[in-house]
Amino acid sequence: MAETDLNQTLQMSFGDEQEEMSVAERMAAEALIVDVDGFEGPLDLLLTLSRTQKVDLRKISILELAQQYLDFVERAKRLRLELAADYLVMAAWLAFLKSRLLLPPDPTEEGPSGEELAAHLAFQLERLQAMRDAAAKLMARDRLGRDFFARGVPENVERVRKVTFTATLLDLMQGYARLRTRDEFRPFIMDRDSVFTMEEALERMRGLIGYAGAWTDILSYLPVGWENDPKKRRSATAATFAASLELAKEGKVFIRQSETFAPIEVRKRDGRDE
Amino acid sequence: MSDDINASEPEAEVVEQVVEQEESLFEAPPVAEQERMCEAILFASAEPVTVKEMNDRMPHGCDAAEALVHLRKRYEGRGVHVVKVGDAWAMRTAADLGFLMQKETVETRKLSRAAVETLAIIAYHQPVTRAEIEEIRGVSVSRGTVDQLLEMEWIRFGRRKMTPGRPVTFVVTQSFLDHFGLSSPRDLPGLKELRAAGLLENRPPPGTIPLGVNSDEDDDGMVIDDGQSEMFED
Amino acid sequence: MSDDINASEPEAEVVEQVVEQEESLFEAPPVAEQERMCEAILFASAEPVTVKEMNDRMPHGCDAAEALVHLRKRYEGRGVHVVKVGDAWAMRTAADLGFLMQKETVETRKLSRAAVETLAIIAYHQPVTRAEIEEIRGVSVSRGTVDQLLEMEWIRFGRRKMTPGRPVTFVVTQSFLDHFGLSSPRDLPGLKELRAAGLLENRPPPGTIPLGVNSDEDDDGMVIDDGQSEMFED
Repeated sequence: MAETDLNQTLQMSFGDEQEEMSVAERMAAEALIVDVDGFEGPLDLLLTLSRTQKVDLRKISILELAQQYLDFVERAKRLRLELAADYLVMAAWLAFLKSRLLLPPDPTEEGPSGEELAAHLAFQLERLQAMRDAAAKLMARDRLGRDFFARGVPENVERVRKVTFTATLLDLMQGYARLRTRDEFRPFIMDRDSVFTMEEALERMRGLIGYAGAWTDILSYLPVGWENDPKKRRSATAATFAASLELAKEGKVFIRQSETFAPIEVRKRDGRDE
Repeated sequence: MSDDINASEPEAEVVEQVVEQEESLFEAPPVAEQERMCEAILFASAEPVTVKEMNDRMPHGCDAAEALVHLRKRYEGRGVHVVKVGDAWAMRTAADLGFLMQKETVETRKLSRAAVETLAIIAYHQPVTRAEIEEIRGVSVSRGTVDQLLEMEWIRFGRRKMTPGRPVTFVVTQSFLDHFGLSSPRDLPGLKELRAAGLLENRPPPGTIPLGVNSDEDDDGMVIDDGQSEMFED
Repeated sequence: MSDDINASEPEAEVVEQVVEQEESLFEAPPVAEQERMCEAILFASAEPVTVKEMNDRMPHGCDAAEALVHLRKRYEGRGVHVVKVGDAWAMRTAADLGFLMQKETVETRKLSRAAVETLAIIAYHQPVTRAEIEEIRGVSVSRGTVDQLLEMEWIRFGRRKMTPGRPVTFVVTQSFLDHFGLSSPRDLPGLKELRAAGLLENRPPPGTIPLGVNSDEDDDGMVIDDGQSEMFED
């Protein structure tokens, strides 16, 4: 612990007060006036303080310990030592614990008793000490690279990657078929599924156009079931448009569009147009 | 220490042989030969090697686990030992001969007290959350401390705790076991005594105790210690 | 196991003791112990170690040279050997176990389109020259593709064609037939069957010859073997 180095600096600023103390007092003070940064938090400080009681951690007097801690904090305050908030929180809590331990239990009061709280604190101290001892035992073990050693020239395991290629008879047949057609082989039916041809559109429109005495959006000629799927809708729209042009060319219909992107409309050409 | 191997061997062998009869045209090499193979594999590697990896590298039908039993015995009392490191095996020089080795080894960064304590807490309480570590140490754990241990590959993230917030846990690694010459976390010094004394329990504090840790997190993590006991029970 | 050592121990010890009385306050460790030391040093050293270096590192009165004789004998026939490297000594894995230092991973990949097409042409038209393959595919055939198929042992060189330049031909192999489950190249489905299977049922691009008719092959200027044309007449 970094107690010693900071002791001196602390003591210099501590001057006057020390002069008033007896030697014994001063010794005690020196033991406690330490660099707060040297502690790993309030629990660590409590553990250090508990050592002065020189008893089994299970038999420690929490009351006495609380008083020691409070004295320490008091002293640090006199030294105008900046204490971290958690040290002060612990001080407040210990003051509360002290009062609980000293006063007869108030039956109306909720929450754990002073004894329970003290027991838990004792447990925490014991556990922290146990972990420190365990850490020390761990670090004292024979260690790799210090006491025992691994192979000095490890041999690398060479990774041999073997790639095997494979193909199926179907791959072979498809490959050959592709060559014989000079075109990418694609299943036929899938392709035609969402294609609406102009011939089909023409046939459909010829049947319906007789009823189109008024201007009608060509989109109303899309076959049933082709309006929703975007692929089908595109194909049917294109085919219907092409069929409309064809009908216009044949002189069967008039076709118009009021502006760009406006609906394209057709109307039957009839007697009144002659 | 090798009970776990012996225990599972008989069945393993039966399975192996059945598979073999179907799959392999060649008989597995004799056990003495398998032992040589394990010896060469372990000898050549600075890192521990798992039984599975050995089996993968050895010819079909070999049983590295069995060969290891023989190999280990052969190296008993020698200048080099066959040691178990977690699920894996390694060859290491005998610790009593450390004085012979040139101390040219790179001086490892000295671990801070905080790092050493954090490491011990993780080893003994694993899987453990950051909040639990803080509860035990009574002080918040700095990022740097955990990062250093992660970087040294002595700890790694374990599975998340099934508590509110699902906090991550830390566990020790194979490198940790290797470094400290432990064949399993169960071999940690004093583990049994600590457990018997109840010092590895996560005892919830009566009411709220302000031990420098954000207590809300504590409540989450604290309740459970199944994971920890699981880890060490066999 | 340690008989060889014990045998030579008594004399060694006598010699040792004489030297010692003059030079050392401590007795040299027994030979068996010296052997352990050599073992550990050789195992852990990154470089081969000379006898002098070993003696310098071992306690006073040790004789590394003698210990090495025993150590070397101990490792005879093992998976690891003690070998002399120049003036120095080292431990090495046995040469016959070198295969263990490799980890083979087998990856299966699909044959490239170019390779499949080339293979298909060879299978359907064999024996076929490279020029003919290129004619059918409409692109030049890379050396790599043919080499790959040769290496896979799916094709081999056939007899030379009795045409100007006497070009080599390619034919498929028995391995090819085995892989594709064919008893002869004639088992390959003909064009009619391909069409029946829906594989050729594509709209013919404008200007191409109708499919499934083998007249186009003749038009191509292909030199067609009897065997091959037979294949498509059914």
